[in-house]
Amino acid sequence: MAPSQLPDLFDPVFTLQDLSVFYGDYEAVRGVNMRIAPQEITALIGPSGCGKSTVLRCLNRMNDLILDARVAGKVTYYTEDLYGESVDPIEVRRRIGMVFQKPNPFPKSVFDNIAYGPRINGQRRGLDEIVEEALHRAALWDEVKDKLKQNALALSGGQQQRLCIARAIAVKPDVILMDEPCSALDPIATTKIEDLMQVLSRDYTIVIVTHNMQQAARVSERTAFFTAEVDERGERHGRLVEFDSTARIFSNPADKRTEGYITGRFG
Amino acid sequence: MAPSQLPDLFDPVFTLQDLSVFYGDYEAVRGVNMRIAPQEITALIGPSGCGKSTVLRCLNRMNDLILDARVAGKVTYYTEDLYGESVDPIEVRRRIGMVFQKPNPFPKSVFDNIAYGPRINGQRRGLDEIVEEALHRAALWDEVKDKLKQNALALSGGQQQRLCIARAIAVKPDVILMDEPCSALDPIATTKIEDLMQVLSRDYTIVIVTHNMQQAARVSERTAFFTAEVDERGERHGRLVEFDSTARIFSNPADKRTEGYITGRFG
Amino acid sequence: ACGGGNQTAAEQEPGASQPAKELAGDVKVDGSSTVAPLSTAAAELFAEQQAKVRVTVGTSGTGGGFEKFCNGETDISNASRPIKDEEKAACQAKNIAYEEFSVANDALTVVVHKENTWANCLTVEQLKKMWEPGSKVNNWNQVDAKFPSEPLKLFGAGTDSGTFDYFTDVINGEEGKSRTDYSPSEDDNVTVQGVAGSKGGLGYFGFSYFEENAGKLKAVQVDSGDGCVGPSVQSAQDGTYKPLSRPLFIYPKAASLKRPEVLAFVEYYVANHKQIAEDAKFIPLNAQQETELQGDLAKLKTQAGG
Amino acid sequence: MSTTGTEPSPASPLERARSRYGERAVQVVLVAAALVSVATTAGIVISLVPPTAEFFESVSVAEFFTTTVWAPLFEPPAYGVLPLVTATFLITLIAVVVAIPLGLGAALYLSEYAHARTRKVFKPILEVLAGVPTVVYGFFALRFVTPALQTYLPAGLQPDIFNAISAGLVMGVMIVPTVASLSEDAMSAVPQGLRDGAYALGSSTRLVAVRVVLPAALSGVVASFVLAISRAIGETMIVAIASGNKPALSFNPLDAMQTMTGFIAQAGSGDLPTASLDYKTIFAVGALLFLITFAMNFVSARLVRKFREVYE
Amino acid sequence: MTATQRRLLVRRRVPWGDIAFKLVLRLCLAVAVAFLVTLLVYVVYKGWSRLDPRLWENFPSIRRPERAGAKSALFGSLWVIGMTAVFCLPVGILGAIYLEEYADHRRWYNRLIELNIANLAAIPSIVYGILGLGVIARGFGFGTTVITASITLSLLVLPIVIIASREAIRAVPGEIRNASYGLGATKWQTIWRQVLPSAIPGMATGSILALSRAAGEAAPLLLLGGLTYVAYIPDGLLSGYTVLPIQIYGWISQSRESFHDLSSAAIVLLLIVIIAMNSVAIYVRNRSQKRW
Ligand SMILES: Nc1ncnc2c1ncn2[C@@H]1O[C@H](COP(=O)(O)OP(=O)(O)OP(=O)(O)O)[C@@H](O)[C@H]1O
Ligand SMILES: Nc1ncnc2c1ncn2[C@@H]1O[C@H](COP(=O)(O)OP(=O)(O)OP(=O)(O)O)[C@@H](O)[C@H]1O
Ligand SMILES: [Mg+2]
Ligand SMILES: [Mg+2]
Ligand SMILES: O=P([O-])([O-])[O-]
Repeated sequence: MAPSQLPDLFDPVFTLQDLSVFYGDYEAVRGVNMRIAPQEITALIGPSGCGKSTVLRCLNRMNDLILDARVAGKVTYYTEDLYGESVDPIEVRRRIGMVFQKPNPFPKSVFDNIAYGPRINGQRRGLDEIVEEALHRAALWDEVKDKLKQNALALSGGQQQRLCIARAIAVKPDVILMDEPCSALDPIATTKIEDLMQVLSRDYTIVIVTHNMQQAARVSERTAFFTAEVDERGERHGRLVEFDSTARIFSNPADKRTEGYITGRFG
Repeated sequence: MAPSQLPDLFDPVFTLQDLSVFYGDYEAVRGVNMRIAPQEITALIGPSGCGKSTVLRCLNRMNDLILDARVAGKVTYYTEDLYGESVDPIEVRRRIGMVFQKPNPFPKSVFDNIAYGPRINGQRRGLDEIVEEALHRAALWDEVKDKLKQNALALSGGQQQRLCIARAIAVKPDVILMDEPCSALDPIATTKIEDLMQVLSRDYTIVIVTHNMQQAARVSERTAFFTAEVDERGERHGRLVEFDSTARIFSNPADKRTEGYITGRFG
Repeated sequence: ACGGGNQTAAEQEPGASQPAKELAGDVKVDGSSTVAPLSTAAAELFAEQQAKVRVTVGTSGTGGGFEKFCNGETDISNASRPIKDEEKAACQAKNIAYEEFSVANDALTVVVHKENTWANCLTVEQLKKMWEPGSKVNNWNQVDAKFPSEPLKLFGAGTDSGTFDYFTDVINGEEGKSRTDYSPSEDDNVTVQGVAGSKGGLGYFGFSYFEENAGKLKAVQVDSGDGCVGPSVQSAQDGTYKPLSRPLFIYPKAASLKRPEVLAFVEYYVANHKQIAEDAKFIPLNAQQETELQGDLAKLKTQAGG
Repeated sequence: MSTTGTEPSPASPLERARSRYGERAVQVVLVAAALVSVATTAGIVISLVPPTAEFFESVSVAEFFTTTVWAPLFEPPAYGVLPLVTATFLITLIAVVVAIPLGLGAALYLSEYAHARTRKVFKPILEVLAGVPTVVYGFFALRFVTPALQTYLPAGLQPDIFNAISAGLVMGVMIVPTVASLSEDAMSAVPQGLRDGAYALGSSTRLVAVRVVLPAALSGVVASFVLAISRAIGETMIVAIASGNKPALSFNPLDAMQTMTGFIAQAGSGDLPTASLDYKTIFAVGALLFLITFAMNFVSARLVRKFREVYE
Repeated sequence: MTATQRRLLVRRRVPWGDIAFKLVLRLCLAVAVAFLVTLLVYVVYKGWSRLDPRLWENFPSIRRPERAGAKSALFGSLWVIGMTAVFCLPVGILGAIYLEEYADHRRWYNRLIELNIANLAAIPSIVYGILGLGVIARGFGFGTTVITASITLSLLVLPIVIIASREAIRAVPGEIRNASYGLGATKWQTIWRQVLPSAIPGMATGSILALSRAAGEAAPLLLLGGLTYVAYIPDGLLSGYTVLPIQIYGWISQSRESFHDLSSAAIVLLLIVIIAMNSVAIYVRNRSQKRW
């Protein structure tokens, strides 16, 4: 794809330049260029296996944890090369939080879940306030304020997912990445999370992967559409097809493939 | 449901009278009445959990293998009570073959897979012919005739599923039950299996469970629509809503719920 | 229970005791661990002539051996002391008749660590001080004020052994009485290792074990009132090594001697006792004992022949 | 169904074609096989209980459990089992002090740090360590470890030739694989999602291992400890060879001592008169050992079950 | 803003704690492996002079250690292990089949059997020796013979065989069973023709490991008359015997140094047998991992 068709309306938080990701010899994602705006929700959509999660994991170097994963091209965070020599991936992940598809609270108390991040950063005091604030922001405080000592696994799925968001917020990140955060949830819980995302996007830059187009349409300002293309040697590679304002993508996409996918004729 | 709305156009192979199935205390399927015609394809459709598989398993007593499953009501096979005292479930299953959702070839050669049924019935000679005939009928002969000694797990998914059908045919059953036989397959393989079903239905009575309405519409002569209803105590039970010719079910269903399901507004 | 290879007895011709003849069958020997090397040596030598006769030698201790023997489980019992009255009674109760052969001599040897420079000769009194029941002696200087301060580590025979019975009898004055806080073992080799590994160690066992390990251990002379005498072939044979020299025995079961392979083994044992004793580093019989043994053997032969 | 005359099929009725006595017979054989394990337990109980009961007719329970001299084979005999019990626990303690850090460290390394390839190499190596016969460990303790300790430890701390410390150290290494392998299983069972969650909050691998994986796997890890401890308690050959057979109420690991298993091996290989009290003593000690390990197993089974419940 | 951002992504301090932690963990593994290596090197070094055909061609001798060998122990071990396999593998595998395929786990007696097997797995081996002594050697009157030793060791490793076999059976997918039943197979036909063939690699792995455990066991045999001078190869179930671990124990307890070298050599022999058995097990396991 040629550089983003979007006019340069923002100081990007992330700039992806010709990003390719390999798992061993397999090039899962090829040549992605995009810019992600601050304090907005950016959605990544596309058929299964097109590399949405892979791209998302590049943004906070979670890919480092996959043994044979390798990144080519450049990812810039504000002005800094995210994969630069002196960059500490642990510091990266502290600044760029992540929420996963399946809620994954630690098998500890609600309080300890939220306090985990501040604690590993050496914070010992003021934890009560941090926990309360994070829970407030995650719209969970009222539901759990009486069960802070209770095991987090006893919460409902939607509550667990909001707990995971609160846990991410508690370390005061700049960015929150979410990989299909609602796909394990029922519709009511999903609505709550979507509302929460809207609220959070006032303060945080949010990037979300979703396979639910309605969700992307509902919550995001910008949408990137990925697909998997088969190259001359028969290998499938994830490609960024189109990246534009969500309104445009869903009403008047530039690319035939996007249109086909949106209208359900493709993928 | 009241006795079938269908006129008695056939000598039924199976007659289900007030069939209920329990798993322990839970009544998964309640009061089903239906008749299944010979040399035809009957499709069972309905939302997930409505008891399609459960009903299908009643027809060859596979339910016997589930520890706490229990059947009430009556299932007649031609004139014989399928659950009668002196009936041998093993004999039943020999007569009424079954093909499962996920292709499940034995980890043996193609030949041994097909020959398994005849062998356990004590047949030692003429296996070559039986295997060849079954593979011909399952439209697989041309593809595997050179790999009869090869491990069946090396076949493609669609080939494996046809192998399973050939394996079922090799014991010369009267009836073939199929539980979502294409849901693990790609569209091309699915088409092949559907064509095969059409051919087989000239000789065999076929009952198929599918969650793919198009498939039911394409292949079956009669369709039974099941749904799960919540009773006064809040428990869900599978019920037969409507059983009619496929054409009628898909064009002009008698029941609102059927119509809702068919048109995608329900379930 | 399993009567040690009776099954093959029937196949043998009666009276076949010539070594020239190929014999087969099992001979079960058990009992004293002191005598075991002697019987094992006999078995090894015998095997060179009769490869098909399978001799097993267990080491249950003299007491344990007699228990099995009188239970009919073994053919020959090794003993480092004569059979006791209650053991005789036990054998009688099971109708087990037997012969007694004295096959070698032993000099119970008291050993100390190689670097022990002070204990060259110990009196029976001093030994008793160390070993009597309730003894609290745990340093050499408590044995004799002239000895240096060195923790005393005692190693000795296990309670089921004839060695233990004999040692406690002659040193502590009553059979079976001993202090209990030492490392006992049915297996005298453990004592060798223990003493060799502890500077203040002291232990006792049969002469052959000392002979085999003379490089690692030092034997102590014993003074029973007539001056210090060390263990040796000479002193054991002439009876000057007192009170710790003793004869060693084997007890073949009369019924087993009807089996040619057992008879052949016993005859071989007796006939070659001198070579066997030397080979196993034991002290051969003295002239008088040897005459007695020849007499016993003659008696046995006439029995077997008749 | 109105007509029966025009029936197209069932050629033969659905009745049993052949009698299947074989199936029945097979089932009987299978049940019998499964019952062998029950018979084993019954056999153990039957072989332990009567002699133990007879033992306690001659020796009071109070003497057995409260007096401190163990000399059952001497004149006069003394039946205070405490020295054996304390020796057993002392040696087990030494073993555990060695095995738990090593085993846990190895498990954490293999589960959180090591590459798949490394794990593939080292797990079998640890299994070899578990497969080495215990006589070999005993030999190594007596012939290598003890002389090494005697040589390299400062004077005053030098162990006797037979001692508890070498036996305990070597036994510790012997049970490392038990701890490592079961703990590693428990750690691998911790869902990857938990690790991802922790990493995404900026944890280092160490923090993930210590704060997330270890607590989540804790009951499995503890179960591995319990199993390792019961193996140490029941281990015989190492102590029989290397710790000396001297029953002494001592807490000094440099001394020789005798454990419960050591006593059984020593007294049992002497083949005592069947009817004697000495013989029954073996069974009394055996029964005590059985009870102790049975209790340990029970605890560990509980822990394992609890650990399973967390993720299932 | 940009400047501070930049600093924030950079490692602020050297993570000594993390580095040290990783080193310590690696050290733990290294210590265990180093111990194993030391042990192997030590026994090979000690036994080197005696690692020659004398070891397996000669019978033991206490007169001439330089001529002594472990022939009777080696063959005794083969006998005892062979008979252990004959006794315990069928029983273990059949018992596992019962528990996995037939037993209704809601029944208390089946749960009792399972609990019982788990408990048996952790009972000290010397207690099995007591069982063998009290019930098999004396109770059944088999005395101290190959059959007593084999039965005792069979019971000792039976839980291992059962547990491993059950896992192997459980790993066979239910679909395979359904397919077989769907074709009109009886239960036993399904088990015999489908489940068992697929479970064999897993069962083999568990069984080999169990037998290698039995091959190294000495403690229970101490109570069963293993410590005896035996200079012949057993010729039947009622024959006397000795086995390698016991022979090693016997030689270790000898005082002459030459016997210690001999015991090291015999240890090497035993380790070769056991490591070979383990390797076969690991090989079978690795080879059969990805079936479905
Ligand atoms: N750890 C991995 N090792 C190897 N290949 C991987 C790995 N993770 C993902 N892949 C491959 O990379 C491609 C992209 O995967 P990715 O998970 O990013 O897709 P996705 O768009 O998130 O799909 P989905 O919607 O199913 O989550 C896929 O072909 C996948 O099989
Ligand atoms: N073995 C079982 N034990 C207990 N409950 C069962 C069992 N099998 C099925 N059920 C329950 O019975 C109900 C009907 O299940 P069934 O599998 O027949 O549904 P289905 O119509 O085939 O659904 P799907 O389309 O998801 O396959 C469900 O509520 C299910 O949870
Ligand atoms: Mg994804
Ligand atoms: Mg279904
Ligand atoms: O083994 P003993 O000779 O001392 O009985």
